[in-house]
Amino acid sequence: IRLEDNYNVVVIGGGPAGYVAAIKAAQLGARVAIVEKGEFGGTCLNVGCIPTKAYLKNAEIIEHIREASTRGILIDSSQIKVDMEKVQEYKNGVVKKLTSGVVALLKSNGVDIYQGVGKINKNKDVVVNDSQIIKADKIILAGGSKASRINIPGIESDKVLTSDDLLAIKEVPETLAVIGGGVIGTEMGQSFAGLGSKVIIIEMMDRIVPPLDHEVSAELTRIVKKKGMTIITSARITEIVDKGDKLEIKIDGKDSVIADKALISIGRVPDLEGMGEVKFETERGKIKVDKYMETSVKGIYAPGDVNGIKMLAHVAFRMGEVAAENAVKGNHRSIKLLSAPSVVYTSPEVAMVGLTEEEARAKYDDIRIGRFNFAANGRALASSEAHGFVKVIADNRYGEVLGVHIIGPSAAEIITQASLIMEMEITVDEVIKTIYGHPTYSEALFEAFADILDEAVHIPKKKK
Amino acid sequence: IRLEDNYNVVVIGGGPAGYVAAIKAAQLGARVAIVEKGEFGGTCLNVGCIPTKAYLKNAEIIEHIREASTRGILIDSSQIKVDMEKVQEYKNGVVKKLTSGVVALLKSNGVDIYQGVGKINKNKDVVVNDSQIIKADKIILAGGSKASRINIPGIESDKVLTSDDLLAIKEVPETLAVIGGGVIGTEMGQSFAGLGSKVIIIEMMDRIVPPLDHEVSAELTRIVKKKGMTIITSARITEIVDKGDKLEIKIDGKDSVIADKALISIGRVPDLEGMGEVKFETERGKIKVDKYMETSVKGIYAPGDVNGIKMLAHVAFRMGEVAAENAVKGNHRSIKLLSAPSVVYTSPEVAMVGLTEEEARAKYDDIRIGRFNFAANGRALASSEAHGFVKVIADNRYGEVLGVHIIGPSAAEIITQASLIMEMEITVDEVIKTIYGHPTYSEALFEAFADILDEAVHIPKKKK
Amino acid sequence: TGRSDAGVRKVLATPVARAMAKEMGININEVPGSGPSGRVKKEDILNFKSPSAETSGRTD
Ligand SMILES: Cc1cc2nc3c(=O)[nH]c(=O)nc-3n(C[C@H](O)[C@H](O)[C@H](O)COP(=O)(O)OP(=O)(O)OC[C@H]3O[C@@H](n4cnc5c(N)ncnc54)[C@H](O)[C@@H]3O)c2cc1C
Ligand SMILES: Cc1cc2nc3c(=O)[nH]c(=O)nc-3n(C[C@H](O)[C@H](O)[C@H](O)COP(=O)(O)OP(=O)(O)OC[C@H]3O[C@@H](n4cnc5c(N)ncnc54)[C@H](O)[C@@H]3O)c2cc1C
Repeated sequence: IRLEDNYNVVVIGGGPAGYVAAIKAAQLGARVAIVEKGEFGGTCLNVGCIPTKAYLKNAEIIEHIREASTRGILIDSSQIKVDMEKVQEYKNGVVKKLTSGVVALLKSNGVDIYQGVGKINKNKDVVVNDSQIIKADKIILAGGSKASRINIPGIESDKVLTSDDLLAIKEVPETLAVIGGGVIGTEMGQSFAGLGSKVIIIEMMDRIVPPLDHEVSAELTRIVKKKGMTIITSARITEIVDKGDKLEIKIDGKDSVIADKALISIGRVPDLEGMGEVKFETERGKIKVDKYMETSVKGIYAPGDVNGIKMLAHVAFRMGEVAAENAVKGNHRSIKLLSAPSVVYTSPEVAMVGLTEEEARAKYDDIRIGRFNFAANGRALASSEAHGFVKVIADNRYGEVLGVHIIGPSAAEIITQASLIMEMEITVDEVIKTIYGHPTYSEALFEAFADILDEAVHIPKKKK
Repeated sequence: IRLEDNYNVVVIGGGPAGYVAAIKAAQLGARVAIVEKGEFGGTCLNVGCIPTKAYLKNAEIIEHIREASTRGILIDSSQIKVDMEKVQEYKNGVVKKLTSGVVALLKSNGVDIYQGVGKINKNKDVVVNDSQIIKADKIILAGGSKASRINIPGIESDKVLTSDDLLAIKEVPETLAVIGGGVIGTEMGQSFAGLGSKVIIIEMMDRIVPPLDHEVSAELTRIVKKKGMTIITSARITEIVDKGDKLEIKIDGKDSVIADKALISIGRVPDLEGMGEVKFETERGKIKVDKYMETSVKGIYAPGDVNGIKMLAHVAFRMGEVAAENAVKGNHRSIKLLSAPSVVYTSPEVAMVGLTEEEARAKYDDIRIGRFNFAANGRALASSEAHGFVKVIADNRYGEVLGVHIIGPSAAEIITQASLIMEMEITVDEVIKTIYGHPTYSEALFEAFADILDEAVHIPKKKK
Repeated sequence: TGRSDAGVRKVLATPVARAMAKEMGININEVPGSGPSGRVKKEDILNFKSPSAETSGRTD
């Protein structure tokens, strides 16, 4: 083992949390190194956010093609064929562009790159591939997460895939069972349904994507079913039997599901390999951090999926930024996650920020709800996307916005505006001072805000 | 002529300005009537915003189909046929839904509806179809606008169409000349290019959509040309010759353009029929109004296209609202148009709010510009839409946002957020406290803001 | 019972208004706000500033 170099900050892990932390620390003047054992960009760029969105876009395009004739666009033969090799190739091209972009950003900011497994030793140095030692004033451990497996008999079958595996598949399975109807399961289910699979989602809870507002989850279920996916809720899987050509998935008290492949999407667990010889306080496998992103070991920070607080890329971005600022300039900046949205990139998209109605009712005694349906939105109608709604929850006392829930066209984009409104503490009456362009999907947000004050023009007068 | 009834407010014109004014006045407790000579919803719903967006969506879908193979989606025969009757039918269905929605909204708010031409007489009553008189405490004249014709020899040929005519056409012209490359001309040009026409835009100025920021107009030109449209700028048309089967459009000092049809899209003029016997101060055919939307004649307000200030539907909405509030409660609310965006619904979309770079440089001595290219945006790459950019202009002294310019995916939606930021006077440093969902197109806005402060993570470090 | 911190209550103001007030040496608490819920806006700062600035700047 040889001593390689000294740094102000060494980052372990080159995913969203890690690469942002490294760049931010460098921008603040620190000497920085980053260690990555796989591909830069982490889960998100390589086998997460980006590849799934490329697949979902394909599903969306196929849907457009199938529905085009209702709009007068006739295609000689609508026998759409999917060339999965080509789909892969396109997706890989996008991933490559972005990951090499990350490497270029790191280099342009003067960050030293170490390729290999990084582990922290007893002296709080970072050891790369058990062979190089790099010394650091501060360490940022951003090891991220990996798919979790559960203890179902038969789960070891090679027909049971993680999202990583499914994203590498070269053939569209005829039937795909999705075990776990969370965000990842629902998104992957929909993309493969679009690509031609018959998809069955099996969810333990009583509804898909359980953290969503009840109404939104119900609407999503309705739409997804209408598109031909099967959803089985409140389902406890007892055994998976590999029958050679097919899988039989046995469910307690319900009919078995027969499928060619199964996706296991029941959650993700932190990758703790980087911990090495250091003992951190953890909680159910997640590294505990304070609001500065510092672990129980002074001088070591742990932003991103590794702390399990909210496993999202944009949360990892912000945590990485906060960790870097505190590592370089001393603990001063707290993480604030109020404005962090959650998005499901189904078609229609689903997005939320803040509290659900149930949560808001529990916390505030006087809330008001504004709502607008995309069925009355001009752009949605013109675009054959007139389904779903916007729901805004506000505190009646101060007009504070508590939560925004959207299912419908452009939800992922509109929610960023809701995040801004909440982060800036803009009240309901102030939002509607803005002039929203016409026709936009975003007008539905405007109308939902106006509805809270009973001032919406495009909602029929309510009977008192 | 018989006296029909007495009202607090009578509105002439049922377009965006008029129907919103009527509903708002009713919401404020007034007794309201509205007079419409054509279809409710006005230009916008019947022959403007909505039908054009339905057509543009078709063009977008066709583009997706044509490019699908690059993503691995193979279509047996990509011989796309457009059934223009069916296209019409779909569009008309959307229009019908929205216009009957407007009528339902008016009724639900208790607004009395008069169908016919409304004119103001000397006593400041409204006369409908020269036969019914309705008395009003206040009148809101929202007659809107119609396409203008210019004095070019030959323009009276029936092959020269207004946007109204072109939207009713049952056959896609092989070649379409677009006279006037403003917003309407460029949008209609692109939709017909998508539907299969060869399109030639002829613009008098040195660039298309001249009010846009220079850079944006240049990028739009580049993309539009790449898609196969021809653009002729700095072109003065001297004569249009109807040759029986074709039109020859003669241009001063340039080659003639030969086309099957021509769209004349050189601007719109107020429809002043409702003025009747009352004399308003006007300026070049536009009714002059003060900031309360009141005309030179006390008690008569004129919101929307009829005053020619900014001929956009969302501006008409707000003007209608302001006029109604002032008519009912006395002049107290001023119109504020700072946050009103302008959008071109091409593909990619173009949107702006506030000042262009040139205007900002003229007004402020220390501005900063932030920029982010969609080529580095994950969602744009995953969606094959990685073109265009976001440009933010801010005053360096206070961090005030002066203008936002976007060309790229979802620009129309993202700009509503920029409008909110400007309306709420949120400074650059505050915007970037918000956590933007990943992956979203809106992240490009976030990065452009961060770029102003040299804090963008996803932009390579700049050489000093 | 009256609130003891009433005097130091943070005034509602837009970020631009705050930045301007700070630079111009204006006590933002004294500026009447024209925005919703009395929020102080840029325009209010400019209106507040200009009368005194004009009188002090003028010599005739
Ligand atoms: C299928 C799927 C879809 C998703 N879609 C979205 C989405 O649309 N939006 C969203 O916000 N989030 C999404 N996520 C979640 C998102 O990917 C994660 O929240 C995000 O990647 C977390 O970033 P991170 O940097 O903490 O960890 P990771 O991205 O997991 O990165 C950790 C990196 O550290 C490296 N590493 C780990 N240990 C070591 C070590 N000891 N030495 C060296 N290197 C090490 C790993 O190789 C990896 O590159 C998705 C996830 C999945 C699985
Ligand atoms: C092709 C095209 C595309 C457009 N796209 C967009 C867009 O995407 N976004 C956007 O913001 N704007 C767009 N516009 C502009 C938008 O349509 C107008 O700004 C908007 O319609 C103005 O509303 P208004 O109520 O003032 O007038 P209008 O919509 O013109 O409505 C006026 C109404 O008054 C009626 N009327 C007039 N005189 C009388 C009378 N004497 N008695 C009774 N009734 C009368 C008319 O029949 C009409 O229904 C577009 C315009 C065109 C032509």
